[in-house]
Amino acid sequence: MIGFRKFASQEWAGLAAIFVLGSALAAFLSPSFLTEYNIYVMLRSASVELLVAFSQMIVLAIGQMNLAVGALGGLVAVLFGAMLQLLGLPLPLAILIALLIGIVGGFINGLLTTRTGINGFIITLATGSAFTGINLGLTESRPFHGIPVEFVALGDSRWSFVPALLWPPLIVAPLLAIFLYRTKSGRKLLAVGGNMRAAELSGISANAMIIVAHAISGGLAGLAAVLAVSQLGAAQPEIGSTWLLISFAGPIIGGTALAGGYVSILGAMLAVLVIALIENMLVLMKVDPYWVRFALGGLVLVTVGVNRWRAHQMGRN
Amino acid sequence: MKPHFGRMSGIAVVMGLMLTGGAAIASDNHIVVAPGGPHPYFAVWEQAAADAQKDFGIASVKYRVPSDWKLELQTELMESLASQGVNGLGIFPGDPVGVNSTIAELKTRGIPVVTLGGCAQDPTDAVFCFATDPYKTTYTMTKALIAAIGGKGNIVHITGQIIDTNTKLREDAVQKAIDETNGAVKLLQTVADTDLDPTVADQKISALFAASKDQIDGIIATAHNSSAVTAKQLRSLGDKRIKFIGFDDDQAVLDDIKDGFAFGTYLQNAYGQAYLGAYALDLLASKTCTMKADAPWDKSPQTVHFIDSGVLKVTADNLATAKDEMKKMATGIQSKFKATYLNCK
Amino acid sequence: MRLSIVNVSKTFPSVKALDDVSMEFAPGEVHALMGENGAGKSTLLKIVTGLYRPDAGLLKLDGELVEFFSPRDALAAGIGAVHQERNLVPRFSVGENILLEHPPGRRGFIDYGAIYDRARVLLELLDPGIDVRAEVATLSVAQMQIVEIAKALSLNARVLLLDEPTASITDHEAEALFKVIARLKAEGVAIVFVSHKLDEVLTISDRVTVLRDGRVMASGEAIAEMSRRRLVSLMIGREERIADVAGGAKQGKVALELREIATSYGHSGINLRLHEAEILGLYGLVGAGRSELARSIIGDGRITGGAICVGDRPARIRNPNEALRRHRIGYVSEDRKGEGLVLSHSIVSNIAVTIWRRIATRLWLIPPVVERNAVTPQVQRLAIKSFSLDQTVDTLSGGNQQKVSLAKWLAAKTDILLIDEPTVGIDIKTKVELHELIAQIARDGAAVLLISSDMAEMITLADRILVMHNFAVVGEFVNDRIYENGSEAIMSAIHAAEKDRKHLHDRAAIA
Amino acid sequence: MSTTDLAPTPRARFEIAPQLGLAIIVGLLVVVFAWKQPGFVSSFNLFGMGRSLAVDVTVGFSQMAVLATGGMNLAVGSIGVCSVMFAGYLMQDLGLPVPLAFLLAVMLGGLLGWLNGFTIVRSGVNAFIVTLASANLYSGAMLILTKAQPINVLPPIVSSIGSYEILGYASPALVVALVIGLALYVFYRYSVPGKETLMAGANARAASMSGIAVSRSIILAHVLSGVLAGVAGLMVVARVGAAMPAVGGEDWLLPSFLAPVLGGTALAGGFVSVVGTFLGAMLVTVIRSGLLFVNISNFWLQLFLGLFLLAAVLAQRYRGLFRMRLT
Repeated sequence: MIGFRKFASQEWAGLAAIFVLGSALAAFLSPSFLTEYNIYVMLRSASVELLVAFSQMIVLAIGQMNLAVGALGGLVAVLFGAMLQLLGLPLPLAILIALLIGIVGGFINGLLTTRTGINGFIITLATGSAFTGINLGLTESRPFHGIPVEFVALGDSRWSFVPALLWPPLIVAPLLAIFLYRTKSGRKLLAVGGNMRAAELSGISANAMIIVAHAISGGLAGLAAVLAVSQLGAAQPEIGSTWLLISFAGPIIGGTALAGGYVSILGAMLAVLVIALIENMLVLMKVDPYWVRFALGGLVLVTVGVNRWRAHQMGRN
Repeated sequence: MKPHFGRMSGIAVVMGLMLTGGAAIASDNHIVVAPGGPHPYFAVWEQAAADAQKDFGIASVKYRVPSDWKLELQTELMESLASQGVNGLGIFPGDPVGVNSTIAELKTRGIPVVTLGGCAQDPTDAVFCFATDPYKTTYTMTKALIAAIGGKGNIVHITGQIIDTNTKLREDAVQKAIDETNGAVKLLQTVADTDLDPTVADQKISALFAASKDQIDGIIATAHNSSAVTAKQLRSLGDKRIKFIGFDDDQAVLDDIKDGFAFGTYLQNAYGQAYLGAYALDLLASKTCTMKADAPWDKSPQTVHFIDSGVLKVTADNLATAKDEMKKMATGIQSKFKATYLNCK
Repeated sequence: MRLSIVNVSKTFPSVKALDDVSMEFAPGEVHALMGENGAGKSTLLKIVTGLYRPDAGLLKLDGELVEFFSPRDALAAGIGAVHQERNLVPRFSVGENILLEHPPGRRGFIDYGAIYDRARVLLELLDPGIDVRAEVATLSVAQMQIVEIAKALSLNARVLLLDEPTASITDHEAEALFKVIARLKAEGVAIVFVSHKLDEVLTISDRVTVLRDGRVMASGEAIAEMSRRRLVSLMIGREERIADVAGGAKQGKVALELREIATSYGHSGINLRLHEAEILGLYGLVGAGRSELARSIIGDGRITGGAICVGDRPARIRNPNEALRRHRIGYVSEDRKGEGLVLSHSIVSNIAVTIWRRIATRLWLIPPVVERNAVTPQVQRLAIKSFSLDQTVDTLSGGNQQKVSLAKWLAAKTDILLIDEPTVGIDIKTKVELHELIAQIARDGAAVLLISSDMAEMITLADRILVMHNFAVVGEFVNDRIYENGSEAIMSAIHAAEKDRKHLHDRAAIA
Repeated sequence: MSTTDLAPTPRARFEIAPQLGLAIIVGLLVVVFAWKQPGFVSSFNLFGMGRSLAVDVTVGFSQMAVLATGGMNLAVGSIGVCSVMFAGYLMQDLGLPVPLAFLLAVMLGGLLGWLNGFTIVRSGVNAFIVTLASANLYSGAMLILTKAQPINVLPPIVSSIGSYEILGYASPALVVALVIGLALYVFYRYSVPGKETLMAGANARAASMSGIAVSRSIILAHVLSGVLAGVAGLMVVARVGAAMPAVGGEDWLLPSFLAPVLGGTALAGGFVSVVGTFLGAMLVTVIRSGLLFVNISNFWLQLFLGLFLLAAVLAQRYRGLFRMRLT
């Protein structure tokens, strides 16, 4: 019982329970849910979203927002495609440069934020528009198809129900956890988000941490973009255009504080998985397309409500 | 970039016109063709505009793109162009209903507007619509798919954004074709909202396959990105049993046809739309021609002033010759257009 | 290390905060820095810790010129500080907060074991009851203050600045702190101590420097040669005045009565009767449950048993809004920055907030002139110093902020006023003013419940005193305003309660 | 005690002062564009700009109303489209007179806003998540009920309002937006509920302890936000002469934040700038429209929009007039 109470007191416990119960319900309602292939499909869809959620989460950690996550992702995706198709760069080099572009994009966001003292919200709104602009200017909205076959095949490959695409977020998650919970730099970053004044009085350079957070965010958005290219088999300029909401929904439903200073990596992962589960169920249950949005909203509300109820119950005891 | 089908066929049309002695009336009109937002489908419009300018001796034919798929941005572009002194405007409507008030305003300012690639919903002041008929095309595509799966089985319809009015037309068309089989063919599922972000499309389509790939006999996709993503998915599934009919000319779809993963696709006459649109607008703006009141309009659920720009069914059989057929179709419409639809001085 | 401040000046757009100030803090000494609110102490501390740069003058450490461009520089030079503002990261553990400046670990990784071990050692000196692994956000205000002190101690600073370190901690904890200070002094640390508690200063300091209006009034004089009276007159520029609050106003009808009240905070069996024109003191140590009781009365905490009567009618107060509008009860919070004031809003708004509804026209609009006219009398009565009523409250000094948080309730003219720790961190002059004001409020007929941990304040002001301990009322007596009698009565009530509890505890242990 | 011994800088007395920089930048841009392309200040273009400005401003106000409480409303666009379709339904299917239909549609906006506020206050879940879910619920319900079909046989008066030109330059929608702006200015500056909302947004604890019913303020803010979203939707209805399901939705999300935040409204709550929101929307409209006049190759437009925006914000910052209210 003590073990259970300890589990239930965790912020992510509600989401974990919802995920398990939701999966059970889905398995009951649709025989195809628990097939190896379907689980693979669901996890594969969640892979990119997990990285997108992490990308936003690290900026939320310092109490800011990154509205350029999707725009930067789209830019990295098409530049990655261009490197492969137009320049014919070898794949590992192209991936490396793509990640670097992401980091540099994030770095620019961070630098502009700290140098001007203007809130990251406005800066990333403007740079987001600029990133999208470069994307459109380069591609004229046409995708690059010259992606090496083996890279596309990698995006489709799996081991049992575990898609290859899930590995990057699965590797990034513990790295992020180690960074944020175990390293001095990570703690400084969270301290800046928790109480910037206190952090500065303790000799932490808030500006450096803000730049680091944005750079990591950019790197993760870039990684997400590379994964998306592998997943889609083409460098589509539209990649990233709908990342904004999931990027916030994941961390925030997962318990990350909007005000900064606290993140829940496991919570964000579970929130993304719950959303992927809901979306998967909507297709599996053959929900009428006109009902899809309504059902999505309702299920998100139920999820949040149950999680809230759990927190309330814990608080009362 | 790999050459686009549309562009190739466009150049072919120009060649054809030159051979048949296409009209070269010098005019000082400024014509603009504008899609609803950035989309790969319209890429060939740029070339078509340049060709039209050259071939018909128009002062300028420009291709302007709103920076995003928002009706508001297209409206602003149209208003701005009017202030900049444009003489004729060919647009792909950002919204079939929403563009009408702006078209009406442009008309009162003496600027003729035609809709290209997609129609404005009647009542409208657009002079005519030169486009693929979404209802008819989808109906034809579904019939073709039903034939391909042998007249019975389960099919799935993958379509674009649900708030796009044409989506409903396409759904109705699919339903009609299925109803005509008297129950031999069943619509297993409709998956919508797959045209905007390919990642979302990928997620929905892969979930669809996970749920019921064994029950699916045929798939019809009725939007550009929906089609591209379905093609990619079928290839990675390695399934040649499912018959797939796509839409437009995304490289993934064409490759699938070649390798047997897709049954076929329907190409729209994208180049022809902009090319002929510019030609007609020039004539209308010069006030030398007016539309015939009793022109032989095609039928469309959206407007009575409809001219079918035609679609070309492409399967493995005619993949190689598709561009020639496209050329024939486009020249056919172009050569007859003036005589059929216009009264000229 | 010897810290010398040489001819330092600092001017803000509106005021000269420091005017050619020089002083010296020697190793192995506790040096009190005294002065009224606004005298320039905080500005001086901010210069020494690298937050501000002086306009003129210089700083020397052991005779060598130093320049601080940021707090990091000051820290590196060995200057540590406990600031007045909370400088903790709420979602970090106690231990991590204490060692935030230089967490132990290797190669960029943090060693939590070492953090907790070291933090525990530091906390053991001050308050062993605080769990080093607890999240700071879950601590009480007093515990946070202890953590701040521990944090400063962790620096092993050679110069340690303590700005009001005892403002919100219990006497017991303060004594522990003084022991630590004595030890640091023996180790040769230069300690700068800022406090408004004169007795404390006189007990633990070796030297004192007094600032008034940005100028040095007395520089590093030995405390032994300084009398309390002289110190006060140096600070305020004249003789100290004791508030004239002699009771004697007749007690009126019962305004508020609690019968066997129990709350969700854990109070039980609380009985209390508050009369019109009376100041009822609620004395107790920090953590006795006084503020929580006041909150429960105005509906900010749940009442789980018993009955409240306002006037002669039973009342169910669900929130502070109902308390004000329906029952005319106001609460002056002890946490003035968190609950008492909206710092980013103007003085006018902060005072008029309670009467907006009353002064609004029929269309629910408030003409600025009307608002201003309603506020001005309170501002004048309290002598709130500002150059514009539109100034935001965060630009005011602490004393003036406290006046604003009181002024809104004066403006509201509530029948019942619950006042919680009105003079914490307030200078002597303002303190006397506030005392007189509270007495005046009662004389004008309001029922005042005064919560304070300051025994002298309690005995000066209260007509009757209730003693609270462990969320229960353990004693009640009529205050004759003679300090010895009052303190005797209070202490014996608390001791009796302690003994009772221990007795119960022992019995429970035997059973 | 003295945190700061005396105020280093007194806050400007008039809300307009910090927005001066923004006004100057907007003015400069207009001059530059007009100089490069006289067509930019032609009556038709000014009219068109004013009309889209009106929608942007109202959408910005709708978001601002909730930002005042320190929350966010991600359902602005969804509420807008619900009002739009409801108005269309009332006029076309029920044949109600236009003013009544508009009134009821705006009331629906208020009701949906109330539902948001009520849920937030009662559940204690933050506004971000609640409105994220309700955005899907509202537009989902709209899709179910309308099957995404536009309603385009409206009384002709509707579209003639949209194309009516006051003195050849101004659209009635712009006048409505200005009136709303004025009303909001008075609301936040001089009215009891407005002032209480700002206090509750700045420090909910302190406001509650001062006797303000914070929950009521939050609900009121959401109702106001819903009403304004509805009004913005109706502006579009008048503009296009039809009720379409493609109005609003996620298209309004970023613009709704852009105007107030550019104008100096605090994301943290407790401070709004009505004038700033107006100017913020104006800045975006002017840049967007101006770029259409300057010869920039199609697909690079978005890049220049971003760069211009960035430059404008930096210039404002440089002038020292951009206030850091955004934490």
